[in-house]
Amino acid sequence: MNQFDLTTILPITILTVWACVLLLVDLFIPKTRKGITALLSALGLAATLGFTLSQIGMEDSGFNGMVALDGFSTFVNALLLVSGLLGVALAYGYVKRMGIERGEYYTLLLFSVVGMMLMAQATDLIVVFLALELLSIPLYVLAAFSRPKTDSEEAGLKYFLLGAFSSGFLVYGIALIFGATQSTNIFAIVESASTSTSNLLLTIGAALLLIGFGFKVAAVPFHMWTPDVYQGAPTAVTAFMSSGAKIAGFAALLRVFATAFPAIATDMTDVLWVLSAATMIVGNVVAIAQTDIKRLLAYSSIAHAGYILMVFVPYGNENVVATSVAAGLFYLVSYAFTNFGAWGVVIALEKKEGKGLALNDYAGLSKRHPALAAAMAVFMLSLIGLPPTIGLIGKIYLFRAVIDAGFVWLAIIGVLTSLVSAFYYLRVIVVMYMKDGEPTAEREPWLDMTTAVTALVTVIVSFVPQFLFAWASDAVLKLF
Amino acid sequence: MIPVDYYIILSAILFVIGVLGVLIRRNALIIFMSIELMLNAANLAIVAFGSVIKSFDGQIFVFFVIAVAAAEVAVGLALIVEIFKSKRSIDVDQMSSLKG
Amino acid sequence: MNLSLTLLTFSPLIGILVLLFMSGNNRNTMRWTALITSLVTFGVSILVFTMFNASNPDLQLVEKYNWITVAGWNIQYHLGVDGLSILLILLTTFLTPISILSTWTAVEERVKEYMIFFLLLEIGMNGVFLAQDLFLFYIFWEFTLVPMYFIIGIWGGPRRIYAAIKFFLYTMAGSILMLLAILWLGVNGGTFSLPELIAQGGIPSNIQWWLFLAFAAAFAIKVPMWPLHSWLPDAHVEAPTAGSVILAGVLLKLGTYGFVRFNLPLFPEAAVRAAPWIALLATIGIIYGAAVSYAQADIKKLVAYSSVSHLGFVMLGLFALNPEGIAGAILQMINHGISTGALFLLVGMIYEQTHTREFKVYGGLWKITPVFGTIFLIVALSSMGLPGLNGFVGEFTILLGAWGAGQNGVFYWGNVWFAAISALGVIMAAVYILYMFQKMFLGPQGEIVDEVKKHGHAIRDLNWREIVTVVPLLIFIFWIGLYPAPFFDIMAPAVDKLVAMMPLP
Amino acid sequence: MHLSETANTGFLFLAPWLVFFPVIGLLINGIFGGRLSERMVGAVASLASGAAFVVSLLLFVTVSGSHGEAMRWHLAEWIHIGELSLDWTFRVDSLSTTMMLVVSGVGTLIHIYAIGYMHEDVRFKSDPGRFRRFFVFLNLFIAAMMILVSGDSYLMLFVGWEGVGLCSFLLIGFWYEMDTLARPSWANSDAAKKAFIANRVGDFGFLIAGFLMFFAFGSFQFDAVFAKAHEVPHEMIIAITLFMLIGVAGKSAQIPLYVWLPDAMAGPTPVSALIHAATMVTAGVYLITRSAPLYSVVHEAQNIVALVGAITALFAATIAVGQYDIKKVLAYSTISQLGFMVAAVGMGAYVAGMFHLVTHAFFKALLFLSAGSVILGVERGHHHAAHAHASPLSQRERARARESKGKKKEERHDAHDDHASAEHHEAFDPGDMRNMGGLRKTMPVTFWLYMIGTIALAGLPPFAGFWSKDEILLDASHHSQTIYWLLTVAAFFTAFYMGRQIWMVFFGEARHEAAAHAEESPKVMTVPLMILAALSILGGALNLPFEGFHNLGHWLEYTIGEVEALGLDMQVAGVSTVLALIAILISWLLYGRNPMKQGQVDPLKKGLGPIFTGMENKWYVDELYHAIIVTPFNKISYFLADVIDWRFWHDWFHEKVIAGTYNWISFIGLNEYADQKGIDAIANGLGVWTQNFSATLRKVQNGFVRSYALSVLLGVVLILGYLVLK
Repeated sequence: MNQFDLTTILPITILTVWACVLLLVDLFIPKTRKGITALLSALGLAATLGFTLSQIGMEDSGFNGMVALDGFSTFVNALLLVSGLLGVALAYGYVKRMGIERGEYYTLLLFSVVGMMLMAQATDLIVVFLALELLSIPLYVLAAFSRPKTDSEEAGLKYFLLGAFSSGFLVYGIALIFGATQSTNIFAIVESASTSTSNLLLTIGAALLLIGFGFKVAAVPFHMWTPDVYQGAPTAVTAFMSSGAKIAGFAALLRVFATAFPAIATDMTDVLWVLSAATMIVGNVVAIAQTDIKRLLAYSSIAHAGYILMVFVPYGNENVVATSVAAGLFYLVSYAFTNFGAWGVVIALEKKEGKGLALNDYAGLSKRHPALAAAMAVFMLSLIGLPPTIGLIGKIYLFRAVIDAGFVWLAIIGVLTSLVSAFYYLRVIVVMYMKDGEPTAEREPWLDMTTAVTALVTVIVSFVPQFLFAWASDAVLKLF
Repeated sequence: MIPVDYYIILSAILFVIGVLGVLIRRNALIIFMSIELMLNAANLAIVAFGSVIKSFDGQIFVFFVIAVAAAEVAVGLALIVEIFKSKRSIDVDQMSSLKG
Repeated sequence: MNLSLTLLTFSPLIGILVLLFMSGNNRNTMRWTALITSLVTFGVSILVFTMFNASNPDLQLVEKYNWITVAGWNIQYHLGVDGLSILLILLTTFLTPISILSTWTAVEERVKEYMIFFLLLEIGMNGVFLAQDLFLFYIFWEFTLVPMYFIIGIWGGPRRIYAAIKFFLYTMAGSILMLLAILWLGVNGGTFSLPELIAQGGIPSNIQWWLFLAFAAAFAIKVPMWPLHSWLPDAHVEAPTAGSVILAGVLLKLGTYGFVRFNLPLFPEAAVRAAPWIALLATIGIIYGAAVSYAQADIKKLVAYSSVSHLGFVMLGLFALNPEGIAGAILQMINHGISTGALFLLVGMIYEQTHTREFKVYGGLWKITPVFGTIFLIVALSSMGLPGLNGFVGEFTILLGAWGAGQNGVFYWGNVWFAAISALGVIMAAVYILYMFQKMFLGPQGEIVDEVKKHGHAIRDLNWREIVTVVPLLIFIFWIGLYPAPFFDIMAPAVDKLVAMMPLP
Repeated sequence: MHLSETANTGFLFLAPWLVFFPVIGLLINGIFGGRLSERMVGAVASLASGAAFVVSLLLFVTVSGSHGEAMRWHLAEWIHIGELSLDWTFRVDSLSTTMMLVVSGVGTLIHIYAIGYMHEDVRFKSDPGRFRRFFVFLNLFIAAMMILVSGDSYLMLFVGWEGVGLCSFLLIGFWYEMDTLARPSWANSDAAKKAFIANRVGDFGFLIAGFLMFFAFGSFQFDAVFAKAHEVPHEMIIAITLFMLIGVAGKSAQIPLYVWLPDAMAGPTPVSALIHAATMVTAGVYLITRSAPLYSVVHEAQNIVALVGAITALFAATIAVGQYDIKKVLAYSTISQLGFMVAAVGMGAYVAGMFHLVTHAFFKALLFLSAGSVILGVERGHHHAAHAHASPLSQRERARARESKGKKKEERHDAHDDHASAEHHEAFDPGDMRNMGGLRKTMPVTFWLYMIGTIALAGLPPFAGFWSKDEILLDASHHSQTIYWLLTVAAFFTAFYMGRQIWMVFFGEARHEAAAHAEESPKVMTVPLMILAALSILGGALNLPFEGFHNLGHWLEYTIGEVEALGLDMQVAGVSTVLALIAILISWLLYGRNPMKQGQVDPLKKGLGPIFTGMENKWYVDELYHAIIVTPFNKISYFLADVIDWRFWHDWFHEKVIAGTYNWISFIGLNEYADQKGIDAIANGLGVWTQNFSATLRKVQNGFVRSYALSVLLGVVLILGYLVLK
């Protein structure tokens, strides 16, 4: 271990230390003023974000190739930190309102972010596993944070049991890969894989690995937990979980598969193709029947996982993999902002005792809270993929990559399912704008600000996406 | 010396038993134990593979897994305790209020 | 640096910004703001028109700036106008103030949002007509959906939500396939710039065919071509008056314009191959639309179905692939915009008083509302294609072009039958238009007159605002009917250039 | 323009004013008419039409001065695109000036007549405000008709062609809220619609002819087309001319499209006279004459045209015999006479056709206007009679009420105040000949005018009708015996039904109070009639069948080429005259000797039985068309609209199939099925399959978490299975 090793994980280190300190500091913060903890954690996230951004352009590898610092990780880390910030901002008022304001909330959130960031940097399967658990365990707790509310506890337990179950597969997959390639380092794996002749063990291992990640990103058929957990967990947690865990899961999936398993790409492509298509179809189709906004967004989240999965399909094709991955990264950004915004609106309307979450509770929102309704409309349009939102740009980027790689039918499934998705997203708009009702919404400054910022980003970036495009494509440049 | 395949087969059997345990048992604790079984099956495989290539990597990894599993146990048990407090039951089939 | 087209496209934005910061109570100020904004936009379009050189067949006033040129993208902010689009631009900017004027008293609720959506819609429509980059075009194209969706959904009739969603999903269903085709072109051509892609050409003919279909799917739904018209009656019937006007006047033209602008020059071989099929659908649409119109009990529905028939003519003309047909079709787009727009306006004016669109309660209105009746008659006749009014010029040139195309083998097996059968549409147009006019204005006094009286006010003739709203349309009805030469002159060079690209059999 | 460049253009520059004057007139009346008095409105309209007549005269002078050479005045471009180039060009030659003179001349007279007629008509129907509208439409008609006759291309002709169709629609439906008996009804507007649609059917033929022509000749311009008449394939010209015949049949009311004309009598009488007798309906004849160079090269087409005309002539004449309505008789007579003209031009006897067109315009206008005078007279009598029955008390009351109602009411004719009373209009039809009789005494001027018209129509020498009809018959006798005899028989019927009419209307005793109290019409109406009567008598002088008197023939020669001038054939003339006299004699025997009594059945009915019923019911052609065209069209429309488009396509396909499948899938996709039960079902299936675990797995009913885990496992199995087995 040398100073370079530390540089590679500098932001992670800072955030970890900060989280530990915060855990202690929190003890001295009175119960009624846990907002301070929130502010402190936000401060930590912001500072880390600063360090992360300062690392743009740096390329390094540390701890004997266990972690890497590159454009990709920086990009993902920055996105994760922003997600963390947004998560804190959303939670600030929410936890107070729901009577679950406890300091651990923020600490757990920070630890989870740490896990996610580590995931983006991991180049060794051991670290991947560690990071996965590090991000998951706090989320299990957060999901059950509304205890003694049964829904929340149930969500926590379900998430936990199924999460552990899927990490069982992950670990076993790693074991098989280790057996097949005699290494857990992804660079060593790729070398070993290219020389060996029989890949069955490796293939099975990789498939099991895929299942582990698939669970995290909620790909069909590993998605079953998603709606229940999203519904049961406190909404602020759901918001963070649906973006952060997805980003991290995809980041690891991208790095591991693109780096370690190009040799078995032909086999995996079919699997990924089907996974992606199934995820898009199931997610969107099932979402139609939802009347609970949280479940609706949960299925929407599944569906979007399907879209992102499309970029993995051509991962073995050297010519297009860079574009694909860049497209995936951009889509993650667009999804993160849109998603946080949408959850923000949900939080604004949520009442205690789980009220205010039915779709019909949004009736007449445009009259009572035009700005909130407008923001939600923007998010819905973005999720559909319509101008003038970042969602459209993201989708176009994705589809371009898919078409570029020659998977036209997958693209067709993609666009058709987004047509299906238009139906339920539009229903939200219909209810807000075209039905009468007397909804009440909480207007907390931080919440409003979050919603406003995400809405603005969603719209404005759609006009000037080139900077993000450039960053995303630079980020993946050195990955291969 | 026992060929590595035997270990792998054993670990696979253990793993399947674990999986089936998760699927079949309704007691949260036992499900949890089955998951541990799955992890340990993986550990067995790793150690076996590690011994084949005469590397400590595998054993180190196993330590990590054990540690993580311990952490999971802590969280998991806490969750189960909480559930038990409110439901007076740890039958996972009774935890089905979230659906649809 | 010439920014006139940008100015044209985005000038409604000023009004939107002003409206955004207005308080919710002074509705008249909002209406005036929107009206003035749209008039300013119209002024800008006139300015653009004066800068436009009609004898030049190429794109003019081109603005081309790099927009997204990173990460393998090559997207430009590329606007331009030529003879194919200038008239449609003018139509858009011309109809928008009229539509705004027509909602002066019809929309009393949420005026601010209404006006904002309307101006947004204008931006979208202008953008579609001006964009020369496929990507930019697609963005504007999809964008027009959003405000229209709200306009129908919020201010529409009783089944507005159903209609709005149907409109949205239908249109989107087509356009997403187009998106894939656009991406394919962009990926394989290395650029999204339409002129460059056209210049490159060389798309293998089987791929051309699929791309053509993908584009056609988007446009055909928008047009709407038979049998994809099912959304139209719903949207028209439920939309508020101004929505119907813009929908019929401009939004449907987006589809036909798309065919001219993209399908023909980008995929000439496929276009030639598709010509008989499209002509077949168009012909069916003409006859079917006319027949179905006649059997409607709802005035707006009748007009809506008549659009199916009229746009059948446009499609027939476009795929005649000769100057007469295409120029006639473009002129017919304008005509349909004016005539059908005016019909919807007029229907809206009477609806505002009677709150019903059922034919059976009307009758004998001409006696009570002579001015309204006369104007309605003129508009109806124009829609029917009476020579001397605008509709005839378009329909006649289209039919002539289609006949010529049939004789020259463009329609293959269809020969002149398409034109001949479509000409039957002329008779059928008379049937439904006269039916409409008769049921509303002729015959004994309908029960609605007394019905309205019961509510304390008699049916009145048009007031000055309403007359001011329609008279500009009437002027164009006569102008195009009697002296269409300037209109043809504007489009002729561009049309000739387009026709020259077609590998005709 | 090339023609006019060489010639002295004279007053040619006035050509567009043929159209502009009436348009100015209609604009003045349309926009400011509300503030003008009735007299002013009438004066403006008549002046506008008169100005057009003056222009026609000047153009006539110009054309005469240039020896009949065709001159063209280019006004503006119209449609120039691709190969198509159309202009607004006026063509002034001997044929078009003839038509202009007829149209504007007769038109102006009818305008003047209408001032008087409409003054009363609008009061009988209690809507004085509509006076102005009438003249606006009338001026519009003159304008459209001028475009028709002065157009230099088929397309410009078509503009006028459709324009007059529109005017016809507007004027037939002038009293759109009532039927011919002024009861609230859709009848008049239906008649108007029918006329327009029938015309449109014809226009369809015209359009097709136009397309064929354009691609055969490359132009719509007359000269350009005619120049190539010998180059273009014969079959093509046959097709063009026959499609054109459909147009002619529509406009000139020939079989099979004549059905609209009788209904068109719903319009005010001046309209019937001007549009549906004198001018518009002759447009078809004009069209064929104008297209003479085309028809001349295809004898097959000519024969068909002639045959259509001749059959129409006879067919309509038979129907006219069975009509009771004074205007309906004239309407069928018009169809019949148009048949004569069409037959004539079909045979290539263009001069004869045009000659008959002109004389027919005179005497048929005269007859219609006189009929209008009769109807108004009877109506006046009816009101008079109704008044006489009213009690003196109510009269006084009414007078008081009138005073209080102010000036506007004051203007009304005394007799019409009680118009609204229901019994007043319940059953009385002032146009029904069965209600007339003996009008000779009460309306002497009208009687004599009517007599002149009748004699001219019946074709007795030396009235105008004789000469023109005789010329047609003579041509027919040279051309084809079939056509000759068809026309001769038609001429016989013509004389018969006109005789019947005269006896029924003017002789005998009044069969109704109204007829007994009928009053003569004012001067403003009778004076134009006198002028027309004079023309009906002397019109034959235009083209007498004597050497040196073929004025019209020579005049038209400039345009349509050399036409053989025929002398007077005593045999043909004799036969037709004798037949006409016999017909009148028979009609006297039937109707004159024993005048019909009130409520008496038509004496002819006894003799002819079902044949007369057929005539009376117009041979059931309307019913036939209704059954084979209108009803099926309505049914198909409703079927398409309701069943196919709405219920099948809109509701069933879109709602049930697309949306339904969508919902069904989402329902299946709903956790209830796929996510829970679906997985369970698979789990149960697995349970059966794997006996070892079946017992346990069957107990897995609602183990949700475990279902989810199973789903994960399912994914694992599928993926691994695929990868291993691949």
